Amino acid sequence: MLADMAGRFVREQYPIDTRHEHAAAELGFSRESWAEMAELGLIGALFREENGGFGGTGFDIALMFEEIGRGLVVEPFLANLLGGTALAHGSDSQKEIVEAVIGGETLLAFAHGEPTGRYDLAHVHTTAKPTADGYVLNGNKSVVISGDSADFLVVSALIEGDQPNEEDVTLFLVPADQDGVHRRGYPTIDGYRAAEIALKDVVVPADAMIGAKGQGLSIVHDVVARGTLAVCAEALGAIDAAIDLTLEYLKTRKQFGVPIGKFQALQHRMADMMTEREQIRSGVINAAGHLDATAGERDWHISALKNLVGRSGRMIAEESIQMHGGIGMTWEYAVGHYAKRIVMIDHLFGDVDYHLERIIKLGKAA
Amino acid sequence: MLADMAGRFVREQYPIDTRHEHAAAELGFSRESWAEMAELGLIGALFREENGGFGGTGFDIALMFEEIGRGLVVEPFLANLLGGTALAHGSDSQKEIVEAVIGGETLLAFAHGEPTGRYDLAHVHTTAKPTADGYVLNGNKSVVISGDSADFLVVSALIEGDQPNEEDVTLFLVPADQDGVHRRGYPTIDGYRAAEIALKDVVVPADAMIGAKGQGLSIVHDVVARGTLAVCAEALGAIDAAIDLTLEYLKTRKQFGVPIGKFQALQHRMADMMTEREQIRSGVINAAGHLDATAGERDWHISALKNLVGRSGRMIAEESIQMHGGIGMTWEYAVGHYAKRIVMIDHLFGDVDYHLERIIKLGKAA
Amino acid sequence: MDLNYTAEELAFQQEVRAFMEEKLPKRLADKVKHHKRLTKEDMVEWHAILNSAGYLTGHWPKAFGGLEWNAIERTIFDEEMTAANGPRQVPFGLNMLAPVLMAFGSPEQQQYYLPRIADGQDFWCQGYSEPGAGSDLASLKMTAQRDGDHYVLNGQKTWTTLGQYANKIFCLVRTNKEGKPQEGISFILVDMDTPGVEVRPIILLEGTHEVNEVWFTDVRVPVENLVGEENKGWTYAKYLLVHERSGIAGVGAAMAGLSYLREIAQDQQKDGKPLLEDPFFAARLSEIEIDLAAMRTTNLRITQADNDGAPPGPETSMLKVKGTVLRQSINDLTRRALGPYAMPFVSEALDAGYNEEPIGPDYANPIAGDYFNHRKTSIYGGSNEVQRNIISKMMMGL
Amino acid sequence: MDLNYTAEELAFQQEVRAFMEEKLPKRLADKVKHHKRLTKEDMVEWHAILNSAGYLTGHWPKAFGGLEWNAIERTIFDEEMTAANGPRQVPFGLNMLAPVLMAFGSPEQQQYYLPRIADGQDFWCQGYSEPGAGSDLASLKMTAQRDGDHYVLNGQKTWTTLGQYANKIFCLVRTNKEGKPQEGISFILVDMDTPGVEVRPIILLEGTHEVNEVWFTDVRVPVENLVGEENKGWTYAKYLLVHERSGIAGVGAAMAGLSYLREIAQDQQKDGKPLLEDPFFAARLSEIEIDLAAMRTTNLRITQADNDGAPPGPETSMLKVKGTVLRQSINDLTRRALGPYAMPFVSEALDAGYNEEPIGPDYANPIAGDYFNHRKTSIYGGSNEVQRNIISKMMMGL
Repeated sequence: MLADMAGRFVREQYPIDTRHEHAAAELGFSRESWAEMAELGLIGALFREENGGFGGTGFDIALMFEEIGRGLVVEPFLANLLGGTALAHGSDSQKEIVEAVIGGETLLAFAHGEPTGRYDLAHVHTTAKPTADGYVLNGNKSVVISGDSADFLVVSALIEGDQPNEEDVTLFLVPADQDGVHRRGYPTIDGYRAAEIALKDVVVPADAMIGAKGQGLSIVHDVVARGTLAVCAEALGAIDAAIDLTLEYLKTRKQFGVPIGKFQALQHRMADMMTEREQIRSGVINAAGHLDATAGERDWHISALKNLVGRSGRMIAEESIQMHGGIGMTWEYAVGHYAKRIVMIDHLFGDVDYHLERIIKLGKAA
Repeated sequence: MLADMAGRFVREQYPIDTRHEHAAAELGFSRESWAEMAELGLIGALFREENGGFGGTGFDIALMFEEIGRGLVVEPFLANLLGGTALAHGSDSQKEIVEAVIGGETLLAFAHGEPTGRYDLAHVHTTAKPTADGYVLNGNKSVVISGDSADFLVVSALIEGDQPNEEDVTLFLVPADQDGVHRRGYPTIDGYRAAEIALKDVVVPADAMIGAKGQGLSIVHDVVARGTLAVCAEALGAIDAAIDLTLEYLKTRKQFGVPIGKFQALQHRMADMMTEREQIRSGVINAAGHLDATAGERDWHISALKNLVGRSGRMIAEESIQMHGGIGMTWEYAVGHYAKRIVMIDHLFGDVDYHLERIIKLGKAA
Repeated sequence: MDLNYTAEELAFQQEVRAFMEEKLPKRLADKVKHHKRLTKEDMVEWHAILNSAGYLTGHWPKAFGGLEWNAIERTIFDEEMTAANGPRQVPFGLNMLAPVLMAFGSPEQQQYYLPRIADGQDFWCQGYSEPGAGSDLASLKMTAQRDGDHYVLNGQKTWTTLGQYANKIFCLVRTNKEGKPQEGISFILVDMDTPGVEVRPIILLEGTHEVNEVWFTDVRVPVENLVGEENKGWTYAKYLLVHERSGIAGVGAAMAGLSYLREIAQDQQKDGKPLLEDPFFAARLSEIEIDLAAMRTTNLRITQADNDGAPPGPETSMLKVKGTVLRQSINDLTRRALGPYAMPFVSEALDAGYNEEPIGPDYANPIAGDYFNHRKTSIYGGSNEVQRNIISKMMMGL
Repeated sequence: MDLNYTAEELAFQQEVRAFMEEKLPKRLADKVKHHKRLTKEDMVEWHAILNSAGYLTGHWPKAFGGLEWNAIERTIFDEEMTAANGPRQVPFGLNMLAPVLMAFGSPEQQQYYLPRIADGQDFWCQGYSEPGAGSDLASLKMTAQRDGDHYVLNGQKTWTTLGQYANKIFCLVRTNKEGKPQEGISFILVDMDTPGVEVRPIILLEGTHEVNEVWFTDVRVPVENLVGEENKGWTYAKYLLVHERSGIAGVGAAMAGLSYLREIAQDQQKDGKPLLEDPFFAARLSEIEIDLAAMRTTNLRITQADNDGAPPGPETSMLKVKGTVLRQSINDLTRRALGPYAMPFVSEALDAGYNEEPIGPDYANPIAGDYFNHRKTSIYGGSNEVQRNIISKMMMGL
């Protein structure tokens, strides 16, 4: 239902030019549009009722992000899904923030990755030094999606002590305007926003902790599983759009007097693209259906999907441009923007090789 | 010159039916044909003058084996190249055997691989126990090419002692009818012959040793480099033949009233096949040109070639069958036999992955 | 978007699983798992076992003695049977001729032939392809000329799978040379014992005898053997091709093949460790697993749509292409897993009663042959090229 | 089959290498290596440096002031220059127009234009493609109508690379609408300052301005600017396309790109070790290296054949396809090497004078954009589809 509404919103009120306008604005998106989406309940679709939402299952997330992908929506759904999912593991007052997120008033970002960590989720060098009534955070967070516009940051840090290890990773909620938080926002190649964030002696109270001490990594895995499903579904939406544009182009563009869609070499490649799209759709269904299964099953299906999207998504993105020829290379025509999003999703939450390695470690399919 | 002669011999006197007859004979090849080839100097083309031959460079070997591949020649060129190359490192009386090989009178086989060794050249579990005036050999040799028809075997063994290691690998020349040599010959899927060989208390004199004690592995590397170049050139010849047959088929076979070669999807795949063939040809040239370079350079180019043949050769073999449709699946039509040879060459001297790993270990191209 | 099985479906799955455990003879399962050759007797035996539980004709309508399985039940059955290494049913009578007879055959034909398919009295083969015709059925040349109460058949069929075992063959024949080429085709049933029918083996590239040429010289067939109307055979042929789509993805076979490959790769050693632990090998295997997990769902989605009554679309062609590519990649990786032992090939060792020591590991002998043999899967039943034509044309509307 | 360089060729290689070490400004090499944007001034500066040694026109005949390099010398020069991260020459005047003028231009045209190309007075661009025409040049629509001593040009060109910097453009125009479409085409030289010429930027998908539309409205061009004969332009255009084949494989660029990728992968860390040591990454890199080593030889073989006077064949198309696929795979792997830092993209940072701290590693910013930008290479200059058509048609004779 909400996904249908999202679909209509995208089709009717979010043409590609509007999208580019939003992306080019100072914030990198439109506050008005975000408020409207909140009003329609689209943000709430990402969260469970217990957190003030109206959805939150794997299928809710997948369907919503398919539409987001179809519209190349730049409003910060992903960052708020990540941040909100983390806060749902927190205290009652932290959960209240999720409600404000759902209402569109408050913006979150998930500040977990660090400069040399690549895709390793356990790589946390940011430290949290215990004080009498809280912690002092120090460290650097990299490529924080929508980090420049967030009101609050969910920050992972290692609580200092004797030989701190993965089991000391803990999450903290940090107001983005807090003293010592230095943000440098920038655009991404595909039209979104991210930020480098330096934390220098950032003082937070004890109740800034999300969940329990040392629970950080397990929350991160939950957050990232949802985020990965979301961006894969987003890729599927973008793939649908890219294939639709390409099909239309093949039917209308003529060369030597016939539509180029009559050329069998293109037909056969198109057939493979469409087949792979169905495979990705199946992967999204599998991952969505296992989002609340055991961690092992969930991660197998999530990694299988991400690998598939990385492999076949790239093929579809590249082929969509290639079949368009020169026009596909231009900013003015939409297909290139879809292609950029599809390919850059490979750089979120681990690329093809990262997930293939993870599949190997997890062993055979559940 | 000799390669031209070989080419003419194959074209004029070695049609595919003759080849099948030879393969189906008890020996797995024709003694008469082998004698004729020796007479023409074709065996001598594989060896240097100092060993009684008339060639022996990388290019000599490559050109000869291209023709062997084009004719799917089942006579034991490969086994005798391997055995003869090993003996060329040996004593004068052993080198005399090379001359008998060149004359077509004596047959050799290279008995190096062992049952669980896969492609690891250093995997030698066969033992040589020193006695007063020689050695006693014990062990099992697997998939010895042309091992059932050979008069002499070149056998690798580990000389027994304190913690024997790779540096104790040594080669021995063993008459195939020696007491304790048990051979079980069999056909291979692509129409050639090989044997499992068990050595049980095989007594050999001290002068059966080829080269010096502990020199075994370095000789093996020379032998295998030549053998690998040879089978890759053979694959190139078979690829030429398979592509020629496929081109001819595309031109003559009609569907819905037009030659199927008019279908663009097939044209484009054919274009890729022909491009990859040129790449393989270049790889053969590179490897042939570096056969006598430093071991590092030689092995880089040999492994690059073998990986390329494994990857692209398989693609060409499979596509050749596919484009022929049903007829390509039949014994009666030649293309399937070429395809079998091309693909099975992946199982000789290390497959695609073995050589990719080796390239990684060797570092970047010289 | 719920793809979980219902309680009834899960119960059926358990029932089939239990049946396979109890009734599938180990001797047959071993042959299938180890890619040994099945004899005609093996096939007949397995059909009889399946028939004893009604499973053989489970997908037939109740009116014809079936259990009226829907597409999901049929998928469950196929997956369970294949995963247990049960031999695949011989499809020619059961899944190809039977639906045509049910839809277009006379009551007499239905009453006579259908029970004989179920109880194994008849072993059918298929007379569709002709030399030089390939995917282009409309160009077929074999003729049937009316002569009193008989048709007189002349011509040649080819690629007739298991024709050497069959006692019956259904044929497409030309009864009219005028008009559009597809308008003069008829569908006719032929007893292989009729004088003038000759079966000649075609040996496949790896040495197997599976397919045949069937030659017809003045073969007299009673007119009652015509199915439906004269010159309407093209319609029946298309019906057959579209109707026989269950199991086209080969999910069960792929799962069984992959699990066998895992066993082999666990046994094979590379540098002192199981090959399965080699990163490159594991990567290739895992990519196949990922694709297969997705294809299993793609297959269920399409099957579900079929169950819901949607007309067959280009999705079936997608399953054919992806399914063959996947199974061929399993065959390919299995071949590679063997290392040098992929080369030895002792044909006799594939037959029952061969007792000599295997060359190398006992699973090695048939593997390379299988790899070559299964290149056929992307060629027959409408080549992957034809399938890609269908996909793009139906979806692009060009 | 000897592919080793001769002593003379090796000496020439050394000479070029020394030149690059001495004369290539570090500032320019750094820009090229780090994929920064080159300004018009950068290009002009580099042309002047090359021209000072005669290298700019090294491949021109001596009669026109060149060094008459053969194909091998030219290949050596290209490889050395590209490997040293020298900017590629701007080809439009140098390698495209110049050969046409030498073959078909009047003595006056040769004497006037060729020196101006060499010394940088003219910056040429190309007016070939039109909207909707793509690879199908014969369908071009831009017209040139004779009016006394002038032609009056009307129409539009597109994909005009570096048109924003050029002061001259050579155009294919239609001078006759009768007869076969390719028979009414002429080849004409236009001053971009002429009233009625308007250049409009086309922004590429990753935000770069490289190509343009050029609009012509009643542009009056003196008749002396016609090259060769009226209505013979198709012949000259084909000559140009066939003639400009040197360097089509892009071996030098691929080698430079691969070596830069190695540097990056050595710097990038994965689980505490250089990414270069990761087996999957190393495997992808090594496959590219293997293909490139083979392609380098393929290129030399074809160049050698060219040197030996063999007519250009489908091999050139093979080089184009394989070359673009390889270079694109290097772009792709470089993008992957960066991990999350492939995403940030600060366009201003590609221009000279940008002094802020880089986001992430200093090499990261242009990489993803380059990957997308270089998708063009399989599209322009005859798309890879057109090249595959050529290969198969010429080799199959169909």
